[in-house]
Amino acid sequence: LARAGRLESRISQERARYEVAVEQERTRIARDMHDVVAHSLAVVIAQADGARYVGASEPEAQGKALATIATTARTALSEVRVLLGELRHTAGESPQPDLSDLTPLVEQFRASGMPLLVAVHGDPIPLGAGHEIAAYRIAQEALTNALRHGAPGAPVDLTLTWETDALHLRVANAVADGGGGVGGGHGLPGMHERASLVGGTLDARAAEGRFMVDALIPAVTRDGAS
Amino acid sequence: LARAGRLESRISQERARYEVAVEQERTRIARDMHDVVAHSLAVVIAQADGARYVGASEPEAQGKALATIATTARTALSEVRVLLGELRHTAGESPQPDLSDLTPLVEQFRASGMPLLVAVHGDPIPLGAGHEIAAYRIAQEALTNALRHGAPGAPVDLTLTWETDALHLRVANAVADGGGGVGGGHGLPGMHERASLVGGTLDARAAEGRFMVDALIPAVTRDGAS
Amino acid sequence: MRIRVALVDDQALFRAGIRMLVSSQPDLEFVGEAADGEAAIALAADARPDVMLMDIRMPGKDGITATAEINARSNPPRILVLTTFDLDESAARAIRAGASGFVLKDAEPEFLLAAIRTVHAGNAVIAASATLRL
Ligand SMILES: Nc1ncnc2c1ncn2[C@@H]1O[C@H](COP(=O)(O)OP(=O)(O)OP(=O)(O)O)[C@@H](O)[C@H]1O
Ligand SMILES: Nc1ncnc2c1ncn2[C@@H]1O[C@H](COP(=O)(O)OP(=O)(O)OP(=O)(O)O)[C@@H](O)[C@H]1O
Ligand SMILES: [K+]
Ligand SMILES: [Mg+2]
Ligand SMILES: [Mg+2]
Ligand SMILES: [Mg+2]
Repeated sequence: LARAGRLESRISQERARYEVAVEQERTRIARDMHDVVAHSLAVVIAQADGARYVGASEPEAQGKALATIATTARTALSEVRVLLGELRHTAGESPQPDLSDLTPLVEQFRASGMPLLVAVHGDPIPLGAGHEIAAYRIAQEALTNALRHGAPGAPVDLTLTWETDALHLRVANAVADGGGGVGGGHGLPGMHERASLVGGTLDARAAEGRFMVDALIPAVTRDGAS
Repeated sequence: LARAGRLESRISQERARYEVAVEQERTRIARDMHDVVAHSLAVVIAQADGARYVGASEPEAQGKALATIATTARTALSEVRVLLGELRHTAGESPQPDLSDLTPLVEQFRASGMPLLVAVHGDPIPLGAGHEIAAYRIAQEALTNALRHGAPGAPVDLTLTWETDALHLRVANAVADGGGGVGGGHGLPGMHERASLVGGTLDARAAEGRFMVDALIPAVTRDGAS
Repeated sequence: MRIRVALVDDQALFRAGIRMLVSSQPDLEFVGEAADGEAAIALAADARPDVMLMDIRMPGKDGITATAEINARSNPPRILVLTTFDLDESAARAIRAGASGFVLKDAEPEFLLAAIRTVHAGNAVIAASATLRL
């Protein structure tokens, strides 16, 4: 009976933890949505007003502003599509993503217009739930970065290579003109953290006009944590 | 003991219903967000591309497109502000809104740039929880409609009149040029449904350039449901 | 004498839009821009603007910290804070840091231009577009 009680309290702890995780995820999505939409619309507004006010006296400025506006709005639309997909996703049944969620994720990115090429090598092995979440989140952030910072329209490669005791995940894309710095954001540090929390490694670098993220996620060992 | 069992099952039913309601609300917000953002960005893109292609040969067309773009982006940003406020709201503790939530709602609409005038007449009476939710949601949808379909920048009136046994809620606004139809959407049918589910009435009409929504929400009677 | 205006924001494309808007006005002169708080402090000293438009959220030193540091020096410019959303809280912090007012990033262009002229004349516009339009 004491055992049943403990079981129940573990279940309710689990559920509470899951609910907190879902809430955090939603808050993150709301924040991201705010950032994407507010920033892009602020740019669109400033460019439209600015070009309108410099007026017909500078027709070239108007053409340039219109081009900037179109690009900004297109990028925002792609990002919002991905975020809304995530919001629907967290609204669904599935508590935390696992690797099977990579398929809809890939579809979301493709639907947003990204030419995403996927290759899988080797024989899949079980990784453990926590490790699968880490792999999924790393893929998600790396692809989001490729969408945001990659050369628009250029193909992006997602490669999954199953080793005997680990998953090697690679995302590679061409860098947008003027891009390729690696400082500043939360994405890369977050990916590093997720990888090392499950005993894996993450390497991200720009070289020869390409950006490459390599994550190695080990399978959970018999004596390791989930 | 049987009574305790029934109580527990009622509580868990309540909770399940609440969770479903919150989920539906989130799904609605995600859909609204998509509609607002996707539609506005699509307009922005089309206007920018269109004006770019008619080229500097028609500087007037470019100026007009830039003005449309600025207005579209401003309106989208206002609507997104309201929606993100709601998303944060449903992510918070408060299970369902009640009338005390009208104050932050009013502030959200004002922050979005709507000149919203609020008047309260009579002495507040308790309505019952279900009735308060209905009143809040009706106010929210009516104000959203005023933001979307009302004449931009014109004042919007929200009037709460407390009768001895009911709350009379009115939202009135000037109709935007060319607006004033009442067909098509989900908003008006939803408001009707909410009002009649709690034994109230809803009347929405356009007349003399104004749009007016009148909801009568009765207080819960001793023998009525909550 | 034209009013010397400088702009601080981490988004280059936003800056480009505002630069066009300000430059279009005969009584305003656009004297420089910066992309973060640290650069803003140098810009205030070097370009000697009369009015500085200041974004809040930027990588590195944010706009509120920069506002406080610029105001601690001699002959600071008037600072007008630009915000996107979180109106109340950041507005209060900006005013405490010595800003003369704040304006929403999506305020009508005439409102932003009027705000620049108003703070330059010495009147604080402690209002966003939303509240002033009421
Ligand atoms: N796939 C990529 N292609 C090109 N550049 C990239 C790529 N991924 C990252 N970068 C560069 O590295 C920087 C840091 O990435 P990071 O994900 O940490 O931050 P971010 O994407 O700018 O912002 P966020 O915190 O929202 O993720 C980016 O700003 C960009 O310059
Ligand atoms: N406050 C208002 N001012 C002017 N016209 C309005 C107002 N409210 C509603 N309308 C008109 O009535 C129509 C139906 O409103 P309804 O809320 O049902 O749908 P909607 O707002 O178009 O879409 P949604 O389903 O997202 O609410 C609107 O499209 C508009 O033409
Ligand atoms: K000028
Ligand atoms: Mg990133
Ligand atoms: Mg509606
Ligand atoms: Mg910023």
